[in-house]
Amino acid sequence: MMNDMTPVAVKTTLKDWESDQEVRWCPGCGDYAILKAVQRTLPELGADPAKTVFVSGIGCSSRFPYYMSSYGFHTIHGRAPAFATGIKLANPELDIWLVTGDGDGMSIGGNHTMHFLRRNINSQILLFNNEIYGLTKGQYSPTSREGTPSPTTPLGSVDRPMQPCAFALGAGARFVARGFDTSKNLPEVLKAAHAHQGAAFVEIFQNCIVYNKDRFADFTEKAVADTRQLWLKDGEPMLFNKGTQGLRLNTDHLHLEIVDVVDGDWQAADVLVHDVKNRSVAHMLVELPMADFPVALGVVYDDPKPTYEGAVLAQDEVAREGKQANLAKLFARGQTWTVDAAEDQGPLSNV
Amino acid sequence: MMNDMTPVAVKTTLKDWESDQEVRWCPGCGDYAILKAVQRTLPELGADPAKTVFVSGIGCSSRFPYYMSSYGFHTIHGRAPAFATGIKLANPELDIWLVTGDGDGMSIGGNHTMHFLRRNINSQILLFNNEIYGLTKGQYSPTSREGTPSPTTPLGSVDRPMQPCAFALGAGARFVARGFDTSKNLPEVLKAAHAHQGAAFVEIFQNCIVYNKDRFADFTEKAVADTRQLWLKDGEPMLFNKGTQGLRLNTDHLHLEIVDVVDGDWQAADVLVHDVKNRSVAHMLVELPMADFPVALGVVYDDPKPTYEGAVLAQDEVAREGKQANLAKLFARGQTWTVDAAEDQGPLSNV
Amino acid sequence: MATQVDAGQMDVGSEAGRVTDNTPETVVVRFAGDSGDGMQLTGGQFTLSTALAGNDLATFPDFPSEIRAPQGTLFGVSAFQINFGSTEVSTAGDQPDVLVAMNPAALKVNLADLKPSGLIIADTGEFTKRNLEKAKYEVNPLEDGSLAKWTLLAFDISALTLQAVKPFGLGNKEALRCKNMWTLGLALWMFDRPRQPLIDWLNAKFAKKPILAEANIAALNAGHAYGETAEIGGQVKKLTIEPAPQAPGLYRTITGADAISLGLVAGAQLAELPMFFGGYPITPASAILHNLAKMKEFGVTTFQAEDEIAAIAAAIGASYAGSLGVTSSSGPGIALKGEAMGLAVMAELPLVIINSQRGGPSTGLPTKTEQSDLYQAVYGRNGDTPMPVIAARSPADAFECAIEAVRLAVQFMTPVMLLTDGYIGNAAEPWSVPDPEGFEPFPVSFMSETNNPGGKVLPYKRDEKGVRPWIKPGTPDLMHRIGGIEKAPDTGDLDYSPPVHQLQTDARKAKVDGIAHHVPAQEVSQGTTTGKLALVGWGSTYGAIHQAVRRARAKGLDVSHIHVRHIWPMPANLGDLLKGYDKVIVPEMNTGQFKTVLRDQYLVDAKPLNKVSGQPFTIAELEAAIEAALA
Amino acid sequence: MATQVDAGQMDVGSEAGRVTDNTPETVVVRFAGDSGDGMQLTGGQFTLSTALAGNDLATFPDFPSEIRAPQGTLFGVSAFQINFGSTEVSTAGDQPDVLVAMNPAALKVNLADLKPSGLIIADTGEFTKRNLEKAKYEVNPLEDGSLAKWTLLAFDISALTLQAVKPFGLGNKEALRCKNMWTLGLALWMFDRPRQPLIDWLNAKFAKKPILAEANIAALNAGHAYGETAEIGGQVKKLTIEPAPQAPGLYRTITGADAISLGLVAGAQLAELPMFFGGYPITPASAILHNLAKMKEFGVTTFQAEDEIAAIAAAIGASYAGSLGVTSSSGPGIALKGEAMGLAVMAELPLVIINSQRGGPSTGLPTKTEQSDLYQAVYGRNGDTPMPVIAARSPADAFECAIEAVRLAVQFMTPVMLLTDGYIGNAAEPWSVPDPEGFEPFPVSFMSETNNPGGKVLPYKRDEKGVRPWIKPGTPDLMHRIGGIEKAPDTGDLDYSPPVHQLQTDARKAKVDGIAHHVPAQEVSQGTTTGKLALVGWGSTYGAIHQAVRRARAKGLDVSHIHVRHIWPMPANLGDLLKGYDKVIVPEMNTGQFKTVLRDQYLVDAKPLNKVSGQPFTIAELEAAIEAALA
Ligand SMILES: Cc1ncc(C[n+]2csc(CCOP(=O)(O)OP(=O)(O)O)c2C)c(N)n1
Ligand SMILES: Cc1ncc(C[n+]2csc(CCOP(=O)(O)OP(=O)(O)O)c2C)c(N)n1
Ligand code: SF4
Ligand code: SF4
Ligand SMILES: [Mg+2]
Ligand SMILES: [Mg+2]
Repeated sequence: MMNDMTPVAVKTTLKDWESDQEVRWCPGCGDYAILKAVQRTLPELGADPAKTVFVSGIGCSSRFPYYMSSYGFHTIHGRAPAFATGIKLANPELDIWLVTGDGDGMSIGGNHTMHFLRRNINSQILLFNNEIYGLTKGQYSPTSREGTPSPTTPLGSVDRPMQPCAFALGAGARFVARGFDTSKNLPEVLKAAHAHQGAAFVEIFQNCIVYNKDRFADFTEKAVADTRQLWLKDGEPMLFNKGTQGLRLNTDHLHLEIVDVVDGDWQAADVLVHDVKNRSVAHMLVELPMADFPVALGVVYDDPKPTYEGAVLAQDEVAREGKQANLAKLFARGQTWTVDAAEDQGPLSNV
Repeated sequence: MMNDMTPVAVKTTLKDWESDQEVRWCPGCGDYAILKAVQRTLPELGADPAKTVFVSGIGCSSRFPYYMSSYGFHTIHGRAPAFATGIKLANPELDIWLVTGDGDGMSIGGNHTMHFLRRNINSQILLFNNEIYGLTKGQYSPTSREGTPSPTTPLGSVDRPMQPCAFALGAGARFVARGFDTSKNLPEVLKAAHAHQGAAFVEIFQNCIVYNKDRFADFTEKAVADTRQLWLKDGEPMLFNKGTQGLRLNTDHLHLEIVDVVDGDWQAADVLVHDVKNRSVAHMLVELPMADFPVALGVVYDDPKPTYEGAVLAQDEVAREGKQANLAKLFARGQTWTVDAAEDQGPLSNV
Repeated sequence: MATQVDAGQMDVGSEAGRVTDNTPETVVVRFAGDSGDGMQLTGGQFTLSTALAGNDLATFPDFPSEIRAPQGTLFGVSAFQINFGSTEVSTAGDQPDVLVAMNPAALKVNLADLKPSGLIIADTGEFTKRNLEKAKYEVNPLEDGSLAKWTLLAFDISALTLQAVKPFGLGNKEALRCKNMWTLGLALWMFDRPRQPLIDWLNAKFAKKPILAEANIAALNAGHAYGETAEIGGQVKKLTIEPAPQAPGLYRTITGADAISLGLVAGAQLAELPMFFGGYPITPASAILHNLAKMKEFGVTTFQAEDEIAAIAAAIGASYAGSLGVTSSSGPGIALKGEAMGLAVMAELPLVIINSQRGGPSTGLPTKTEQSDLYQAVYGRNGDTPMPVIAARSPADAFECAIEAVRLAVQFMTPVMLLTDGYIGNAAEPWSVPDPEGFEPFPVSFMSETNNPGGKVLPYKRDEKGVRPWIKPGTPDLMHRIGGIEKAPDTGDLDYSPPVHQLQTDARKAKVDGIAHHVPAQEVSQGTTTGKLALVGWGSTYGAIHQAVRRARAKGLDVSHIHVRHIWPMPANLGDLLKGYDKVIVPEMNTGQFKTVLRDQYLVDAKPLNKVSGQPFTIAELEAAIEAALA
Repeated sequence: MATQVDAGQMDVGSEAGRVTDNTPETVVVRFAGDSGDGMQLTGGQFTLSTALAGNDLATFPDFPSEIRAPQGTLFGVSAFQINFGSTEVSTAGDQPDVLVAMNPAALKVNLADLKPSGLIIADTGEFTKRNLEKAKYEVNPLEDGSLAKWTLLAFDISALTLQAVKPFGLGNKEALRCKNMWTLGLALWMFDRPRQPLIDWLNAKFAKKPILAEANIAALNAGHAYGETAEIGGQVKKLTIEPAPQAPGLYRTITGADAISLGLVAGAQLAELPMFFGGYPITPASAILHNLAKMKEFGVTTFQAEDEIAAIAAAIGASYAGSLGVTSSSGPGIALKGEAMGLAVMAELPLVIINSQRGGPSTGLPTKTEQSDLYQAVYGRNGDTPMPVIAARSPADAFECAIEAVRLAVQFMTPVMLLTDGYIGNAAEPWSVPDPEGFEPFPVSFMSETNNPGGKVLPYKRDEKGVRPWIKPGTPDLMHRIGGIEKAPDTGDLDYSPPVHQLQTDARKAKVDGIAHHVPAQEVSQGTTTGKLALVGWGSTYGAIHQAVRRARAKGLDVSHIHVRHIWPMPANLGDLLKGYDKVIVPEMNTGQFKTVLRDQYLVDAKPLNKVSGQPFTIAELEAAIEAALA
């Protein structure tokens, strides 16, 4: 089948994925941890550096491809999904990783991200969300929380931030997941994204230590991990705080609420079992107010649909079936006539 | 309060809203009906033509402003929300109606639509969804259903269409409604949109009789109206088919399902009561598969939040408070020094 | 010393014919009616019949930007003009000899162009009170004597059509739709054209509704018969336009949009590449996307993107992945692509960008023609971002230009802009169907092994022409990274040190400048290589300049015609060539854009001759300019 | 006849000084270190002290595009150069007399520029094995004699700083942060500058952390004391640079980005308009947005849009609604704005577009300077879309240019492009603080009553200058519709008939061309109005050309300097002026863009002199070119 292009596993190590370029992020930037997580994950996927392409826009995060010893294309601001679309349609065998930032992918590039998700092109989209414009020195971004002071909002931003995962769902994404830079679970999330056939959207909270330092510390710090992180697992109850708390669905008002779990009896507490195919719950999970709830992490939604490139290529194949690429015939399509070489230039014959 | 700029009602008639320009849509186009509905609604709102601005992009639908005797700006393809943002910030007293199409607002202009909704700029966005590019002669659009044959998809389109209202919710819209061109309820929907303080997103199904004829006839036709249209009313049960059927929430799988209502006893049938503030149900309503369900029409979601222009202007005001617009002081900000007129050019004094 | 240049198969001294003369050399007919009257179709079919009759011809479709403007309005008038003759024809003609006016609005809008004493054929059935009002006529012009200086042939085509199709029992509306076939029948009679090809075409078109085929054929025959009968009297005679001398071979008619589509496919095949075409609909560029969407068997993948930026970005992505990336738009859409073009220049990836120019600025005149995007093409990018630009001069020429654009793009690893315009795109002319065997293939060879054994691969190592290798991702061992930031020579590693930027800027410029030596030398299309006056044109003004120069030379005036295909870089000999004329005039459908390039590059006193009305130059306008310059 | 033009307060014959001479006229110092070493801040504070000492000065900050590159790397080096003197200074200087190198990488990257026999001050504490490796030094250059041709002053600034700040008990990292103040202290001693302003500044800056203020002050004092003691020995003497002659008045230092912000605010106030600024961050344009975000009390609303297209669209929307719409970006972002500029031209709305140019193409060299967006500014739009273009030549000049841009925009109802560049934007120079009373206001009057009583309002009725009225939505009875489609004169109703498009295209062109008569005549900035050679510059090359011409004239060479602010349309007298010189050279930091405009418009044989290394011209490069041209 056209669509199933499971590549042969290749043996590599983390080292094989490191390019010879000096890494140019600020010391301490969360990007380093993500880079390592990716470089650690790829060997486990049996990925082939020659068949792997990292595509990015512009931003600190978008420097990513330079540091991978695969193929890489650092394009222009916000348009990486469109470049990736062309690459994938031209060669569906390539494994595409799209690296973008909250500015690159959600501000200038929001529309391409949306249509890329809607079309469902098999690939992994890693959105490094540091809630700030790093590369241009700290302006607020569409994901910055209300009140964020920045050079362009000296008195604090006033627009409501967008929620990348809610946006992705609204755009029709079939895979939505979340992680953060230093999380030990990040490789698992990346693997799930890779396993998903279609566009897999992964929001990675990332610490910009220069312009938005520790913005996510309130849930990423070790000390609060238990109470502030809810790691989702398909088929398992939504528990956190070492299993002493969970999320329950309030069916009257249709929202999620926190319940205490006594003696591990989550059924009694009516804790919801995570179903990665439940779209309604996915909506609720990604819209949970961060202040009042633990942050839902891991694979929020995973319900594959046919990919765009698969459909395009299948249609191309059908269209080509039995047809020959005969230029002479193509040129002569439609009504033609022949001028004979006879001396008097006539008569003409209609062919 | 800055934010509350309820204008004085002005007495007008439908005629007052007709411009002197010949209407240039194809005879029979659904746009005519929408034009009339708008021209009928504005007098009822007490709207003032001098304070009303119609802003549009490019497309058949975007010709709309020419036919209104208000102020109007026919801009460029896809960018109307950005123009509207500038207009509103420059003069928040203006009542902005944004007219766009499924190509203009969802394809090239998706990102601006998204950020406009996220920012929540008080205005009415009318998306004329004819599921086709009318003006450029019939290419498929991002809302065209899978398999749509068109000049650019001679064998049928293969990408999954986007759902404008789902997209709007994902973008953070606080008002989402639906109607269709020839519906007698359209003015009511427009009025609700106008009453909403913030960005009100209205998807209007519109018949492009030339390139996508009767695309919506399966639910807009009089004969099927009862069974195929579900008109939502806040606080009222979701009934259709003359009250003999309704929608119930399946709380196990969290989706909506159709139930029969016997003898009008909808409570017994567990029919859901529409709550325009329930976001989860809104998600479900706009994602209902058209084939299996009646089409949810009317106000789906309406839960206002502060507007962007209100917040910006409030912040501007605070920032200006007690400060004078003194150019001389502004020029001399920072460290300055004075060169004295003394003949020997020195000494200098640091001020 | 001046050398005589071959002016083609031109019969010097021929003049556009007159309708009153039974054997004119060329005749211009304009069909005009309501958008709903099917004038474009009528014109298209008349064109085919004319081509089959062996005449040379050129056409000019002119339609409103409204999809279907309300019936009877002035802005809803659609027209199709054809110039055909027994001699070489290269414009759609200045002024029609015959105007077919299907309603009052069509008459009003088109009358001013009609040649004095020309023939008007009008359908009295449409000159109703309501239609006259819509056309803003206070009195019926067919009756008030205001048409006296023309020959008027007015009769009730509507009624005659209804009568002809009565047997088929169509509804009134459907029956009236056959009016255009009735009119066409009359026209075929007038110019002695066979009806059979049309009858075949109608039978094919309405294969599923034979009743409609029959009705239309009946209308066609009725119109033809009307001409044969006495009813027209002595006003108009049957005219015979002899076949034009044509090289033997297979012919068809072709529009510019068709020609570009075929040229791209041919180019990709010659390069042995699959083609990826990323587009976003816009008038008048969409036709190319529509055409290619139907040519999948040639390894073509088309992609309707969410906007023009995505379209070019996807095309660049496809080129990066080893396809021939192509994108196409018109002015406003090309504007959006500028940033991405810069990336293609910087990354040095092949790409063909087609601009089907239309009237500007801004949304401007979407359905009218203009050449006002030349500045944008040559200069319209940030940074020092040189890019080859080619301009097609006619529908048939567009075919060759498309191949040339592909060739330059892949041989020089560069984006190439191909300029065409709404006039070329929509107009049709006879095309001698080429034999694909006759083309020189230019197969691309991707790098398959490292160019630096023992070291890292060097994706930016230039060859003697300054061109880097093309490496397909997926190729083992050649992994590397590219992007839009300045880079070191050879390795392509990020490097924005001062000497490197100087070196790379110079290298990019030298590569593109060097193309001047890899394109054909500039020829003089008509006239002599030195002399008193040269008209230097580009693009779709070709036909008008050609005829104007022909007429002027026939009068003994010392004027030559140079038509430039390679706008940037220009052929290496062009500067010297231009210096051989006392005067240089540059006729353009803009406010003087190509003249800027010429003056800058060659410091010749090129004088602009500009027209920006959304209409092509007439031959007469150019003749007048020549005479004034030589007076 | 040639007339002598005033060359300012120039002391003809003065030369850049030497560090060994105790009373040089000008001195160039470059501070270089790791991005984390605070070199920009050090340079900025040294600049202030220098300004307070009454010297004229110019600066050139040069920093990496990485936010905070890893410590010690070559690409992480940040530098700040200042040229100051007792005479007029107009460039940051060709070659530093003094190079302060805070680590090995800083030495490596900057050494080549240092003047022969110049002074190196190096911090031995940072010349560790690891740092040497990172800088790709195999041996320590401080020790291998490779610096012999310079004067080397190497000592352990790190240790000396640690020692100085020890009493404050800071951590090692924080303590080392005071190194730059130590160095500054030494520099202040060297050039005999007062420390007090700096001490005040430190106290203010660290008001909330007095311990840091004290530590930094201690470091500053220690560096100063180090100079006073015998430790430096005879290698370097304290230098005194006399104050430069300056007109009396109030002064401050200003960067181009500051100046443009102030100029825009002043322009809006003079026009009596609120300002709406729509921007999207991009280097080096963002600074203007940042500045204006803090000036709300001047009726400024700033809007960080989702992208550049939205930024300009919102600005046009605001102009439509009666504000002064302004937008700003750099090349790649300006590329995205092209389509919307076309709409502003078509709709005839005022708008100011600022391009802070950087190195291109594509992402190019975001933090380096270049003048390569002139083509884009003048020609980079589809259609015939004329738009005025103005270029600032220095930070202080940028202030006036911004006002001029506002004036033209509102008085001619047109978008106006203002070109600046990274060099002007970041560099600082002394600025004579203007008195706002001294400006001529140009208040805008919106139309408040119909211009066509009894009929419909005529929003496109032109006045004698070809300008239409500005009508604010919200005004009773003046409702009308505007847009990007071609329109009838006066009414603005849709109309794309041929004569109307010709008329409107001509009218738009005539309006913009006519601006040539409403801008000051072109002056010769130095030299004579006729002669052997003119250097014609624009933008930030001003200083270098000025000094080169000054030196050449001092040598008796017949060369003049013309600097063009109004790039499009150019001043009405410029063509004639240029014809008065035998030779014209156009130095530009691009591959020859302005020369195209000059050659096209005036047919003068303007020769390009180009540099595209991301670095400004040196005076010496231009001097050499002048000598070659006159040899
Ligand atoms: C067309 C264009 N506009 C603006 C920029 C400047 N720019 C570069 S990156 C960036 C935003 C970066 O933010 P984000 O995507 O969040 O990435 P981060 O640096 O935070 O990783 C901007 C505005 C650009 N390079 N090109
Ligand atoms: C930059 C740009 N790209 C493309 C176009 C061509 N164009 C005009 S309208 C349109 C789409 C119209 O579709 P839609 O928004 O659905 O409006 P409709 O005509 O269906 O009402 C397109 C592609 C344009 N005018 N400008
Ligand atoms: S600016 Fe922020 S995101 Fe960018 S490299 Fe530095 S720490 Fe990372
Ligand atoms: S093309 Fe379709 S949408 Fe456009 S005017 Fe005609 S019917 Fe309406
Ligand atoms: Mg970010
Ligand atoms: Mg549509």
